[in-house]
Amino acid sequence: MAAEDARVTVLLFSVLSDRVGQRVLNVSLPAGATGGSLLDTLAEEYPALAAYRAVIRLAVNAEYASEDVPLAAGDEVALITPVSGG
Amino acid sequence: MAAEDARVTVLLFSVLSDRVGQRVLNVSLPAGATGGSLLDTLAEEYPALAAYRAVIRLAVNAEYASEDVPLAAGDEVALITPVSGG
Amino acid sequence: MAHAPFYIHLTTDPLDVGAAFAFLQSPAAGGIDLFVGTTRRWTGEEETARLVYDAYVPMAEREMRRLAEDAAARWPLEGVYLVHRLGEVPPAEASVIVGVASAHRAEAFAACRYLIDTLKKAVPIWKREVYADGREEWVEGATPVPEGDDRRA
Amino acid sequence: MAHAPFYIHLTTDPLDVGAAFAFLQSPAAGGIDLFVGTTRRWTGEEETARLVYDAYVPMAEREMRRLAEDAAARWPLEGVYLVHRLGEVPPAEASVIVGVASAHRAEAFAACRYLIDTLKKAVPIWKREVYADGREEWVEGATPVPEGDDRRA
Repeated sequence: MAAEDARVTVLLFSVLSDRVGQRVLNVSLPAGATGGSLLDTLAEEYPALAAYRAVIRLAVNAEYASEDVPLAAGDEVALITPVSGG
Repeated sequence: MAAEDARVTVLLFSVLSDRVGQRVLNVSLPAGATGGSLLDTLAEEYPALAAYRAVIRLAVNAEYASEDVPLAAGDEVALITPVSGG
Repeated sequence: MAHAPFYIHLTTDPLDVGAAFAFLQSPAAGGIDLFVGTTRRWTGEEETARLVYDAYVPMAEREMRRLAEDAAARWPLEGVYLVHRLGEVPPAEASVIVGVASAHRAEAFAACRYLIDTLKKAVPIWKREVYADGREEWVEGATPVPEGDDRRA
Repeated sequence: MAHAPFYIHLTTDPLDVGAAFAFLQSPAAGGIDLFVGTTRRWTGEEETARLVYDAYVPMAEREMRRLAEDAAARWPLEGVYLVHRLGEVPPAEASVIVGVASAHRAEAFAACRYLIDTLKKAVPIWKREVYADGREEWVEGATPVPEGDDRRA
């Protein structure tokens, strides 16, 4: 791992965790990574995620965030597909 | 009591029963009496009722009725002041 | 439906919100709205010690049943629960429970709101405020509108 | 107020509507509205055996608290109770309770409706339908709208 790499935790729920078969991914990101670049990386590695890319909203450390959010080591990034509570 | 007289039961609630001091009145009515003529009779006998005459609605045998409702022996007539349940 | 769709009652006992929900539970329902009216201690600077309710009981129950039928004719309902307490109701305790079950929440909310609004206008029940300083007065209420008139409006 | 004004919780246990009412009781309240979402067995010809709820728990609780704060800023409320069940919820059982206490009923109804509508759009909770014939699917939901965006709308 390069010194500039940052490890983030990616949380999957609902249909995404079913499709990927995991609820937690540990991902190493290059310096300057954003939420959007993380989604691009994940969509390449997990084709199941690519199909949902357009409807995924990001949350970083349990707060909704836009795709240009910069990511730092230790961040917890959740991939939120359309919610259906209630 | 003349043969044409009809006895009805008049029910009072809330402020009317407080003012009159009774919850039930037994009233003898002449033939052809209506709800309105009953109210006139009662207003003469019980000045406390006269003050509420304008806001009293009648119910005969537990159904709302207009003042021209004809009354018959055995009817139960309730004097309904503005309601405040809930 | 496993149980009767309407529960209409007047009682001097404390009301039970859990029982209201249990009555309304149904596999056909997706949303249940329960409105509970409670005695409020303060109205501006006036302190209420308790409310005391009087009713023309058989007519009130009949009118409440009519309201339930009317609501069920207006909205697709799976159950209606209408219970009013009589006698003394201390602060924070429930005087009325209006509960409605429907497949969807919009109908449950609309019917519940309609029922409490109409109950307050049409059902022969009266409340007396007993204030903390000992004064008492019957609450000036709504001129009763028979629910049938409402229907024609 | 005798108790904290907000109760926010996620749980796999059955929900208790009586406890929700007890939490919201207050001498400052005149009206309490409780909305309870329940599992509906039938949607058209589809028979649901149960719903199964997943959530991003810490974020969901944080968003629910934010919704409660937002509602309390919009309406004069005396208490907010927001509890969502997770895991399996069989037909007729409660998946969510939204309860609001206010001095008057109009505010209680408005805030309760706002809270359930916004919860369904903004809180990271998902439901899976398990049908009687064994098929399962995650329910296509609302694209999450952060409650902060709602506030600016």
